[in-house]
Amino acid sequence: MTETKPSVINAENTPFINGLWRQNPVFVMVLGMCPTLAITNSVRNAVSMGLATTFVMAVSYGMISAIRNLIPKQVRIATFIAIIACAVTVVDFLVKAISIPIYLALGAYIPLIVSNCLTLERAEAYACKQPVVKSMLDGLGMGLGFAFALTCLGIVREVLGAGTFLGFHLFGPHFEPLVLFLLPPGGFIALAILLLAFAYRKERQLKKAEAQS
Amino acid sequence: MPLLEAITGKRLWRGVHVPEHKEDTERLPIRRMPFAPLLVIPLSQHNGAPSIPIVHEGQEVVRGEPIAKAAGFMSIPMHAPATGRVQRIALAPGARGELGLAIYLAPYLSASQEILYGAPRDIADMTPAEIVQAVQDTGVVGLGGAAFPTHVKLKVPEGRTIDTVVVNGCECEPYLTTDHRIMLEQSAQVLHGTRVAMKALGAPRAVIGVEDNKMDAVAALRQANGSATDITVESVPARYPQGAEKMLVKVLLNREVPSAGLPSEVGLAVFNVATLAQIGDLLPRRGGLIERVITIAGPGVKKPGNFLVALGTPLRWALEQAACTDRVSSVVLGGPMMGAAVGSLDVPVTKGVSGILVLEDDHGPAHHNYIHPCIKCAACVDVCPMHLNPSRLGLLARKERYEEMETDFHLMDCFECGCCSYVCPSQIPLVQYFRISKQMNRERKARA
Amino acid sequence: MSSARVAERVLEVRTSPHAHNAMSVEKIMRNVVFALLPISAYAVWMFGISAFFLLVTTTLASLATESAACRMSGKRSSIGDYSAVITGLLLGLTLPPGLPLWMGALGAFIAVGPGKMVFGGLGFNVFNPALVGRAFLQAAFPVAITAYTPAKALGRFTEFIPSSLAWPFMKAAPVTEWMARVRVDGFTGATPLMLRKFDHIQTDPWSMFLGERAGSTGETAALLIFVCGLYLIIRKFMDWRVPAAMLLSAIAVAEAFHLADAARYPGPLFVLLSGGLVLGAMFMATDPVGSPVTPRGMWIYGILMGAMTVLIRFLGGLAEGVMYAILLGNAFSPLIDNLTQPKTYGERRKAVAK
Amino acid sequence: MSQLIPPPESAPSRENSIRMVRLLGTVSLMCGVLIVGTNLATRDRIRQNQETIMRDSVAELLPGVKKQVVYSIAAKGELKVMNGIEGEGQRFFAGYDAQGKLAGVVIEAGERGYADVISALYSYSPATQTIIGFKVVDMRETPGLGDRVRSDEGFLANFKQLDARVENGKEVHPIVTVKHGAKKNPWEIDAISGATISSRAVGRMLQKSVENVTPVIQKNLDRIERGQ
Repeated sequence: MTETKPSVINAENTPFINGLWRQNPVFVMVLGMCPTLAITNSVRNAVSMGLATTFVMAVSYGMISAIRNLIPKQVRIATFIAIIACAVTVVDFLVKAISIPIYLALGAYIPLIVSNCLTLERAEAYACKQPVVKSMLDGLGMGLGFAFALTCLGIVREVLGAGTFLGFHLFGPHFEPLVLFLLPPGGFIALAILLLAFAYRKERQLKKAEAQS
Repeated sequence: MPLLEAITGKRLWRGVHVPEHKEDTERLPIRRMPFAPLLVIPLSQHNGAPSIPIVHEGQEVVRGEPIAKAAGFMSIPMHAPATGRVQRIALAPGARGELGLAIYLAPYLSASQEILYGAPRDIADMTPAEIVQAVQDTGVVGLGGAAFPTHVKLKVPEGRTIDTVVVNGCECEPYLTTDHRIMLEQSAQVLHGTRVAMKALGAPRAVIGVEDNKMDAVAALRQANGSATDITVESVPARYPQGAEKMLVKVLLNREVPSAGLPSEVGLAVFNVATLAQIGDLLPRRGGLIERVITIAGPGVKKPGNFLVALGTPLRWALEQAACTDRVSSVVLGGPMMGAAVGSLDVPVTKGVSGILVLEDDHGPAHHNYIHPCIKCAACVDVCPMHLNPSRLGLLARKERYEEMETDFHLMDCFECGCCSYVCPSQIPLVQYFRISKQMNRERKARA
Repeated sequence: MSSARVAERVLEVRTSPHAHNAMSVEKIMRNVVFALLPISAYAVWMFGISAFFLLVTTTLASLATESAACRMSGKRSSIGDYSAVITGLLLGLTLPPGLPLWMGALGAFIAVGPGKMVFGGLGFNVFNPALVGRAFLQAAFPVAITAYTPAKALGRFTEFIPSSLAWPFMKAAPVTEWMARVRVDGFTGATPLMLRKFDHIQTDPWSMFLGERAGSTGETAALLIFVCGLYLIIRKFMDWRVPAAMLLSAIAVAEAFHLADAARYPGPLFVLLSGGLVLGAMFMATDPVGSPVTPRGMWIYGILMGAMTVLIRFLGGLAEGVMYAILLGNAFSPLIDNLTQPKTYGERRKAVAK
Repeated sequence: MSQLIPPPESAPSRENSIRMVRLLGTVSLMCGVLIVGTNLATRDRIRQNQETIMRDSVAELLPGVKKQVVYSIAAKGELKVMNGIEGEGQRFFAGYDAQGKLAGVVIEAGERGYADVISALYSYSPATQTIIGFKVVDMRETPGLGDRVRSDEGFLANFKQLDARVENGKEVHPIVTVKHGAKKNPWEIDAISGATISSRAVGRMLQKSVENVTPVIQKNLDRIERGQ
C-alpha cells in the first residue's frame, strides 16, 4: 500500500474504517487467503465465515489488549495463539448451536481461523500495542472488512457458478452456470478479477492525485 | 550416426548454411588496384598498442620503407604502401567511426613504385626467436579479419608445446573469395609460410583445412606440396562458421579449445592462409606488409572482383574501381555475417579488411524493422556453434541481467558469429544484445 | 560517377549479421494456419455447419480479444502475426462440434485474454492458449464439453446441431431426440475413449483411421492431422523432436500396459487413433512458446507428455488426457530447460578452471 | 576497580521465566474456563440441533411418520434401542405412523465418490424389501455434475421402488448402476449422464449397505415392529 503520510496517521485514528476499507485485509493487504478461497463458493458461507472471523478477532483482540502490558516479549505469540484458539473454539460451539448446515459447510475452516495469518498479524501489529477499545474496534473493522471481501467474492462465485443469490435463482431455469466458479480454481479466478479491479481503481486515484499536485 | 546425432543434438558443431554468393568472384584472378591520390594509413590497424610514427610531415618515403615502429611486443611496424610524400600526420576516422592517428601519404604518380626490400635471407639459418622478430618486422597481422599480430602467435607460450600448425583456408563468409584466390595463385607462398610457422613453433606437422566448396584450391595446394608429408591438405564441410578457429580445430583434429583459452592450450596454433602467404613471401626478402587482397562484391557492385589493394586506400576510391549501382544502402567491411558497416567512405582499407560488401536497399535485414518477441522456437540453440543458449541469453539481455548471462550462460564464449541472429524468425538482434552485454560486464568489472 | 552517387547517399550503419534467412514469425504462423485448414475442412465435412460456425466463432473471438487487449495496453496490434488465428482454430478443433457457440466464444476470450495477453502476448505465455481456453470450458461446463455428437449425421449441412444455437449464458437444447433422428447406423455420440472407459466397447480402428467417429471437431482424422503436421516438419516450420517423442512415448507406455494386461488396456494403435493425441502432439505440444529450447529438453518434454496422456487415460478418472498432459508439460518446460542447458564448446571442468 | 559487568539483557533470568510461566498459566486457565463455559451453555442446544436435523430427514424420507425409534447395531449384530441419536455403530431409524404401525426404516450409509465420501440416508421397507427413498446428507462432489445425485429428479426416481431382496445374506439381484437410459430391471439404477462416477458410488453404497444392514432388520423385524 503506497499510503501517504497523513493518511497513515489518519488510519491510526480510525481503526474501524481503516480495516473495513482503506486497508482491507483481502483486497489491499492480501491476507487470509485460505478461507478467502475455500469458503466463498456461496454467499451464505462467505458471510458466516466472515462473521465468525470478526467475532474471533474482536473478542481475542480485546483480551490481548487488556493484558498487553503483562505479556513478556518472548512468549507473546504463544499467548496470542492461546487466546485466539480459545475464541475460535467458542465460535465453533456457537456456530454448531446456531445452525448445523452452516457448520457442515464451514467444516474444517472454523478451526483454521487460528492459523489465519490475518488474525495473528493484527494481534501482533495492533492489538498488543493499543488500548482495549481501539483494539476491539480494529478487530471489528478488520473482521468486517474481511467479511465484506468474502461476501463480494461469494456473490461473484455464487451468481456466476450457480446462477443463484442466497439460494434464489436469478436467471431462470435455462441458465447455464459456470460451474468452474464453484470449484477452487474459480476462487482464484474470481479473486484475481476483484484484485485487478481494486488495483485499477487505486492506480487511477493515484494518477488523479498526481495530476492535481 | 547422423540419426543419433540428430536425436541427441550432439553434432560436432552446428552452424548454418548461408547462401554463398561466391560465384561472382571466385573465378576472377587477383588484379592490382591503382593507387588512390591520397592514402590514409592508421597507426592502429591491429590488436595491441598503436605504432609510433618515425616520419615527419613533408618527408618523402619509398614504397616498402618503414614509416612507423612497433610500440612493444604487442605491436607492429608500418611500411609505406607507396612512394610519395607524407602530407600530414593527423586524426582520421576508422571503420567503427572512431578517430585515430593516421599518416596521410600522397603517392607520386610518376614514380616507378619500386618496392624497397632488405638483403635476402635464408629461413633455414634462422632460430625461432629470430623468426618471431623477423615476422614482427614485416608488420603482418592476422589477415582473416582478426588483425592479431602474427609474431605473437609464433612465440610458443612457456610450458606448452605446439604439435600441429593449423592453417585456416575455410573462408566461410559469403561473398569473400580472397583466401580462395590466394590458395590458387600463391600456393607456394602459403606452403612456404606454413613451414616458417612450423619452424618458429617447433611443430612437426601442419594441416591445411579448406572447405569442400573450394576443391580446386585443395588440388592446387596438394600439387604444390608434392610428396611432402609434414603438411597435409584436408577438405572440411562447407558450413558457416567453419572458418572460426575453434570450429576448424574441432573438425580437423577433434580438439576443443577450452573456454576463454587459446589454441596453444591444446597444442595448436592457427593461422589464416593469406597471413602465411604474406609471411612466406615477405620474410626471405625482408619486406613489409604494404598491400593485401580484398574482395569487393555484393548486390550493389557492378564489377565485383578480387583486388590487390595498397593499404590506406580509401573505400571511396576502391568502390569507384568496382563501380557501384545507385541503390547502395550500406557498405560493410568484411563478410555479411561478421563484418562491420561503415558510416563513411573516407575510411581506408586496413590490414584486417578482407573484403568490401556493398548492399542494396532490399538486401540485408534492413526491411525487418519490427522485432517480434522471442517465441522460443529454439532455432538459435540448434545453430549456435558454441552450444550456447542464445534464446535465454537474449531474454536475459532484455532484462539487463548481464552478470547472470556471464556466470550461468557462458556469455563470454560467444564469438559473435551471427548464426543466431541469422536464423531468428523474430528478427531479434541477438548478436548486438550480446555485444552490449559483454561491454556492460567489462565496464562493471573495470569499476569494481 | 557512380561513387559520387554512393557518396551522396547516407549509408546505413547496421550491426552484423547483414544477412538473414527467409524465416519469420509471420511465415511460420501463416503456414501453421495453412496446415490447419485441411483439418478444419474435414471437420466440417464430418460434422457439418455446426462445426464450421464453431470454428469461425472461436477464430473471430480470439482475434477480437487480441486486438482489444493490444488496444487496451497501447501496443501495436499483433493480430497480423496469425498467432490468434491459430489459437482460435486450435480451440475450435478441440471442442465438441455441438458446443453452444457462445461457449466457444467465451473459451476463445479466456484463451487469448488471460491465457496469453495477460502474460504479455505472443512468446510470454506459459501455457498453450488454446488449451487454457479448453481447460476453462472443461471446468466451467463439464456437461456441455462432454456432449459429443455422431459424425456424418443426416442433414448436417442444412441443420445445426440443436445445442449449437443456445442463447448466451443459457443452457443448450438437449440433443437426444435429434441424435435419434439423424444418426446413421453404427455411429454413436460417445467417443471411442469414453466407450472403452465407461462401457468397455472397442471401436473399430478403421473407422477411427478415417475419422468417422464421435469426438472433438478436429481430432478425429488422425491420418490427415499427421500428414498436415508432417508438412510443417518438412518445411521446417516446426521441430520434429517434440511430436516424435510424444507419440513414441505414448506408444511405448501403451504397449507396456497392453502387454501387462491385454484385456484391460488397449494396444498402442487404439491409443494413437483415439482422442486428440495426434492433434495434440502435432499442433499443441509443438507450440514453441511452451516447450523447452534445448535439444535434450525437447525429448524429455515430449516423453513426459506422451506418458502422461496414456497414464491419465488408463488410470485416471477422465476419458481423455492429452489436454492436461500438455498443460503439465508446459508447466514443466521451464524446469526442463534449466536442467538441460547444453554443454558449451570448450567448457572447462571445474578442476581445470582452478 | 570493583566495576561489575552487567548481565546481557537477553539472558533469561529465573524471575523472568517464572513470570512467563505464570502468565501463560493464567491465560490458559482463563481460556479453559471460557471454553468449558461455552460448551456447557451450548451442549444441549447442539445436541438438539443435530437430532432435529436427523429426525427431519427421516420424516422427509418416510412421510406421515409420527414416531421415530433409533436403533444401533453393535459389533455382533445385536440390536439396541438408543435414547438420543448419538452412539456407536451402524444406526438406523424406524418410523411408525399414527396407528403405531412400522412405516419403514431409514438407514445411514456412505461410500467414496469422486471427490470425497458421499454420506446419505435411504429408506427401506421391510415388508416389500425395497428401497423407497434416498437423500444425500453430505458430499463434496463436483458442483453441477456429481452433485446432481442430490437433486436430479430422474435419478431420485430410481429410489421409489428399488428391488433390495436379500436371501442368505446375499442380494438376489445386486443393486447396480447402469448407463443413463439403460435401466431395464427394478434392481438397476439409471445413472445421471455425465456423472457416472458419482452415480456408481451411490449404487455401490446401497448394494453394500443393503447386504450388511437389512438381514439384521429382517431377523429382528418383530422387535422393531413393536418398537422395542
